[in-house]
Amino acid sequence: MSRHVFRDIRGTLQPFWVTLRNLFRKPVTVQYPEQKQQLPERYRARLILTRDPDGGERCVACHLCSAACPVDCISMQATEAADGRRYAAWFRINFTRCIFCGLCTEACPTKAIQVTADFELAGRDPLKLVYEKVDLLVDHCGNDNSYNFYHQTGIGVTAPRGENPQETKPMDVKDLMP
Amino acid sequence: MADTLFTVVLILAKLALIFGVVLFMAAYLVLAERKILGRMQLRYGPNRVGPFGLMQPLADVIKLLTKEDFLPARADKWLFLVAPGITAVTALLVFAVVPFGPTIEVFGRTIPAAVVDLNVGVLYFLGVSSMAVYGVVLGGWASCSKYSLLGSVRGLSQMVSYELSLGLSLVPVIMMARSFSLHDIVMAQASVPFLLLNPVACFVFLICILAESNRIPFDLPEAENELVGGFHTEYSGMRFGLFFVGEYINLVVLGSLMTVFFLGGWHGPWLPPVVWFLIKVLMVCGLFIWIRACLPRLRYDQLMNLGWKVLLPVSLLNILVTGAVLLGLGL
Amino acid sequence: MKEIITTDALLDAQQLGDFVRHAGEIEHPRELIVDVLRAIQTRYGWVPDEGVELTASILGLTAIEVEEIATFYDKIFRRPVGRVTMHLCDSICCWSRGGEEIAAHLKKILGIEFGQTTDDGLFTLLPSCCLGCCGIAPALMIDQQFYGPLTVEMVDELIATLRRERSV
Amino acid sequence: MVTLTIDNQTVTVPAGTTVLEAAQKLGIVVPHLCYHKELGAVGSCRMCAVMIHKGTLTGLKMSCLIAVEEGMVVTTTDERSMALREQVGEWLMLNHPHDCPVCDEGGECQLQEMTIAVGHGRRRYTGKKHTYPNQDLGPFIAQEMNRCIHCYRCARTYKDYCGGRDFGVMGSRNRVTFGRFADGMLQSDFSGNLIDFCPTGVFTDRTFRFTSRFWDLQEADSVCSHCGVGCAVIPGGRLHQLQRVRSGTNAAVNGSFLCDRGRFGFDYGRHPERPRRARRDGQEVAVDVALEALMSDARALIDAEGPEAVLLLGSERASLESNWLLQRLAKELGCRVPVLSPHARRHQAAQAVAFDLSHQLASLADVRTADVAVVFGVDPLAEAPLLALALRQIVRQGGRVVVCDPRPVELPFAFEHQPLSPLALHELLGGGDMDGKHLRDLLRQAKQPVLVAGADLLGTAGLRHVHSLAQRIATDDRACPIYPVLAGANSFGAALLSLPEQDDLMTRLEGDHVRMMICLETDPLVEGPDGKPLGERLARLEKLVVFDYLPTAVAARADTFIPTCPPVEASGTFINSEGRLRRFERVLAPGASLAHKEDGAHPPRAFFLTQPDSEPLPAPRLLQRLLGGETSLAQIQAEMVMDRPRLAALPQLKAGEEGERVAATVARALPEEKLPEQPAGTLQLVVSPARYGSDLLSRYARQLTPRLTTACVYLHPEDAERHGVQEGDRVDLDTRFGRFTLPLALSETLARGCALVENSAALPEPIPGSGISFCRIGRGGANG
Repeated sequence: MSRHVFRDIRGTLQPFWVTLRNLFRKPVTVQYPEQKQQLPERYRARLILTRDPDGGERCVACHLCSAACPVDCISMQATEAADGRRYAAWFRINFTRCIFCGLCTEACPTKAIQVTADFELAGRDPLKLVYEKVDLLVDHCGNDNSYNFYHQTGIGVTAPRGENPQETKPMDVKDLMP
Repeated sequence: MADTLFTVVLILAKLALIFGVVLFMAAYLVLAERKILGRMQLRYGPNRVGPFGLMQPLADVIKLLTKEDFLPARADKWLFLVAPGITAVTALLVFAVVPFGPTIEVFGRTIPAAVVDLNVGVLYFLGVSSMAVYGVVLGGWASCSKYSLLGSVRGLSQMVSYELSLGLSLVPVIMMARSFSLHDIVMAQASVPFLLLNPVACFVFLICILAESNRIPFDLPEAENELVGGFHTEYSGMRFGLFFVGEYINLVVLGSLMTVFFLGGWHGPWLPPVVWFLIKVLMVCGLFIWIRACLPRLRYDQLMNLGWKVLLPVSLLNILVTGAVLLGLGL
Repeated sequence: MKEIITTDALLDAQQLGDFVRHAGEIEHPRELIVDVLRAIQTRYGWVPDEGVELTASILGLTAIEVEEIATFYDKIFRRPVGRVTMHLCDSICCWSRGGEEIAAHLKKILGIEFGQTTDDGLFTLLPSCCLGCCGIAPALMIDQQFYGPLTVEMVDELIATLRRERSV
Repeated sequence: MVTLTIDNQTVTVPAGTTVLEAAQKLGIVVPHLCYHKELGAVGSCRMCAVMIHKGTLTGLKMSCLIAVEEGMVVTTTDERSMALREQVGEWLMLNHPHDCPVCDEGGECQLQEMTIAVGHGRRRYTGKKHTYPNQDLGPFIAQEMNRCIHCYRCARTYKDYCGGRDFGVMGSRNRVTFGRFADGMLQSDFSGNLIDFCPTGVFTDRTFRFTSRFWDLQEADSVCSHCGVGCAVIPGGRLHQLQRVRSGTNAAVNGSFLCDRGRFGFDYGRHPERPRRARRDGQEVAVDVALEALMSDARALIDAEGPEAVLLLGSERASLESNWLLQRLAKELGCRVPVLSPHARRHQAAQAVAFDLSHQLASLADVRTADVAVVFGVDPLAEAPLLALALRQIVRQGGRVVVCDPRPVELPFAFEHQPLSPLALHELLGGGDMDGKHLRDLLRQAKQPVLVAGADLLGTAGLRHVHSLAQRIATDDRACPIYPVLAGANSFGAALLSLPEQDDLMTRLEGDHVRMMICLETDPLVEGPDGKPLGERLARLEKLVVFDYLPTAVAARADTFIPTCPPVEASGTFINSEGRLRRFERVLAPGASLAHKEDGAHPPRAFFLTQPDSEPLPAPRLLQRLLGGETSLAQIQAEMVMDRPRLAALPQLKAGEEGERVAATVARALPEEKLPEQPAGTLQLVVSPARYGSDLLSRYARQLTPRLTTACVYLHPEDAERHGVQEGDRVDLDTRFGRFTLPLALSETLARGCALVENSAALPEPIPGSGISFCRIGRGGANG
């Protein structure tokens, strides 16, 4: 015990010196609304719905983001377009609940839902933070401008059946070839 | 008749003055604490309300007043409502005996610069300040919440642990001043403050009032990160505000007592006595804030150990030594 | 506009009567499916959808029950073919004895790939797994008649003969 | 029993069990795709490989094909079998489009599960994927052939088990395709089972297309209420909307199968005109206000006019609890006991089943395992579709099925049809002529004979004849149980609760004693045979109170209407035809649907403390409020058991389980029916329920519209010739239900001397099960 007495006394007194010294230093605080901070590149904040390189909505309303969401802030309804494309009739994210964990973006098989660095989501009316599809949908591909889900799966939506890369022409059972 | 009336008016006036000054000080101590802590942690602290955040206390009061006054479903209603008041009122009551300046002559009367100059002021202080823990205990118990109850139990045993040393640390002061009157104690320090004459008693007293004020490193009854606020977990709005303001009034009061007992009260060169008094009080308060910025919270058993195994023997020994010295000096 | 195919174009009255009668006599009319389809193929050249439906109605089956058989066998044609359908064996014996050269040569002189029909509608070239004629490998089957062992010259000669005989 | 070791655990199973099933019993998951417990094993997917260390055959084997042996030692997690399974999983996924995000099967896909179970996670094959064209298989089933893994389960389900003949396997090699000869609606009445049985997303529910994910659905075990079979179903819904029904499993009743009527006909509860608010004299009122008013009205009338003044009418659609509480209400009010069905004859026949036949009831599982079934007076596909499926299994196992019925019965298997007119059928059962003798021999030689009796056509007398026939056939070592076919989901239950003194509806309404009538979840105008006279009588009532969840004709005429909940929105109990208590649990709370599939029509942003349109309450709850004091369903059931000891199993009943049979009891005295004399120049009228749109629920299920048929009258060609009418003519049919002008259709397999009409939405007046009656037929328009 005696070995530590001086160390302990020093340990008790040292903070007084540190805090006293800090008292006369310049604070590191960024005065937020007047000064803005440079955010890290991969900052996770407000979610968006991106589009395919060809302009179509990427979201196929597969419900995987809402399943992955730990706070249940995403809800949607899938529907079918005339060409068989599955898309969201409505898509809602409740940003009053969202904790910006980014699990939805990891779950998204079509890279539709992506995060942005826009964190300024405070407001007095909670309903204004309930975003509908029209508020979420953007006009760009986000951070991947090459991926197109419908080109990877042969269900014949953006291209006729069997016309996508990595697909053969549809089988014809009546074909002459054995 | 006129005499009595005059006394009453005088007391009321002093009460009003002290009320005003103490509450004002408590309010701005909160701000000062937040600013100082902020700067010590390389932050600004509140700076949005008014110039340099000076209107922050007002904003806090408005916020607390307009918040919902929440009563837990199974709380003991009356005790729950009364408890915060006990804390705030007892803290204020102590101030009744604190002399903040020398006696003054008004209309040919000698008026003590305290609400009353009790000849048993020390006992009064010890008695009333012990009452403050009732606020903590009753508030925590009446909330009917686990956290609150744990907080109040801690508060109670904490009081038992340090109250003894607190009283004993004052015995040398009384012995040296030969009076229980705070006025006399200050007068006894006209030349040399007791801090220098008996630093051990002063140190014990400082530790005890830290505990008394429920502040870091002895804020076990609150312990936000273990007990979620402890005894005041269930309080909201102005009732929480009363607990809060009580704590800071306590700070001012204890600072004043520290000044009175050990720092020589209003005595000092050049400046008027009241200013000296204020400066000393604020310095003590500043020390409290500084300590808060520097020390971690003690563990519960450490507090008990300190109270019973260190402070108590030390203060007893100190009494013995002081008595011996006084006897030896033949004073 | 889809051409309407009459029953008469698929089977003659005699065959039709025989099949209907025979189907009534046997316990499992299913066993006649291949016979009826082959009869249709012989008369019409290949089996159109109407042929499948006709077979089904003769045998008291549903169209899909006939279609299951019709699409299973590669010697029953569910697509139009040329007048001469050549099945070139592509199994191991024929391959090891030069089947690939024969195939390349046939493709070259006919100007078609496997599965295609010449523009004049005469030849259809199809691969076939083992024709069971390893003794005459590489082998070719035309109208249930086998040719082999083939050489490039034989092929030229055969095609020339067929062109002469089967041209309309 | 055989004991073997699987993965160091020993298990004892009956001989003949496969290793896969034994492993399942231990809770060990052996991945499999082509095996299904209803369809058995074919060993084509090669996924269920396990290592057999000790046994006749050792090495890597397909666990679905190997029968257990005593002392067998099997491991499922050894390196070789795991490696093989992973490779097989990878092969199966070579051509899979990986389009799970847009596939409705996603989340409840066996292929997904099994791919993960075998540990295949990363696609290594870089070659091109095969694609296939799709077919339009009609409004119920969507096809996406690219997802196919060629396990043949669809063909085994549709063709082999269900006997559908318009679906098959085409092509060979890597072209194998499953589908129809040409686009078009699948014709089988069991086509929906493709959805449940396809282990991947080739066949998905088109009515449920892109609606919800499996994990978002609120599901509960329920009972189908379209007919008396009482199949286990699992309805699922989201956003306050019932969105689909899939088949539950009940080994004693439906196995894992469901007919299309039950599967796709669930949307009656979300009919746009479904009444959801209480109404009194044309004004919307709060439910409690309406209940209070109705109670005081009833009390006042009974005080003034005696116990006859108020008539309570229960139903075969309402749960056991509802009907029983209705009887309690009668006691409370001091009026006469309720009539529990608007269809007197049907109700009596059901009583004959519930009392006389109660010792000898067969379950559908008994039918499936029988070797001879003789069906009297049932058209299974119309009256009890799952019965047809059960009968098919007899034929598949080499047994025989004989159907004695006037209708041109079609069944998905080969059977012997004896087209007997209703009178001839009664005669056969009563006296027993040559045909009867032949049948008796067949039944006597059978190892496990079973009789099927249609309550609608046979009536009480016919059922009693079938009963005595069964008793004559049965010997000490083999029983001859009877499977009765009742019409309503709870016909048996209503009959069981019925009291001998209750009388029938029209008798009670004779005279002018009845001033007020309370109908519980029934429309006596179309569910009973006396529509027209009853309608006139109802108009003379002072008060007509209707509790229902359908926009029925009688609900429109009610002075006081109180909304109730369909079975998916309530919990309760039905007793199915075979006397089996079946519990159903609430799936959804009632309320306005929030589901919108139109662009931008998102759910409301405003927040409500109570769900709009959630006023309807389950009928038992409403009746309890009338009785004063709500208790739990369990409490009601406990009281019911005290009252009716036959229901002893009621409190232990759990939804999703097989269900318990009610206790047998002694026969009840029922009025004897006399066979009427046939007037000269008439035909016997046969009224059959249409396959779709006959039961009231399917009539309000708009999804079934594509399956509805047009009304026509069927005659045997000989009878048509005799009456000088031809196929397609519009003929006049003069019946006890009124005069109808309908197109004529001819049927060779219809019994001679009969005219057949189908009760359906298009022709709701003739009611099946109304006894033998006669009709005259004439050329349409001849009389102007």
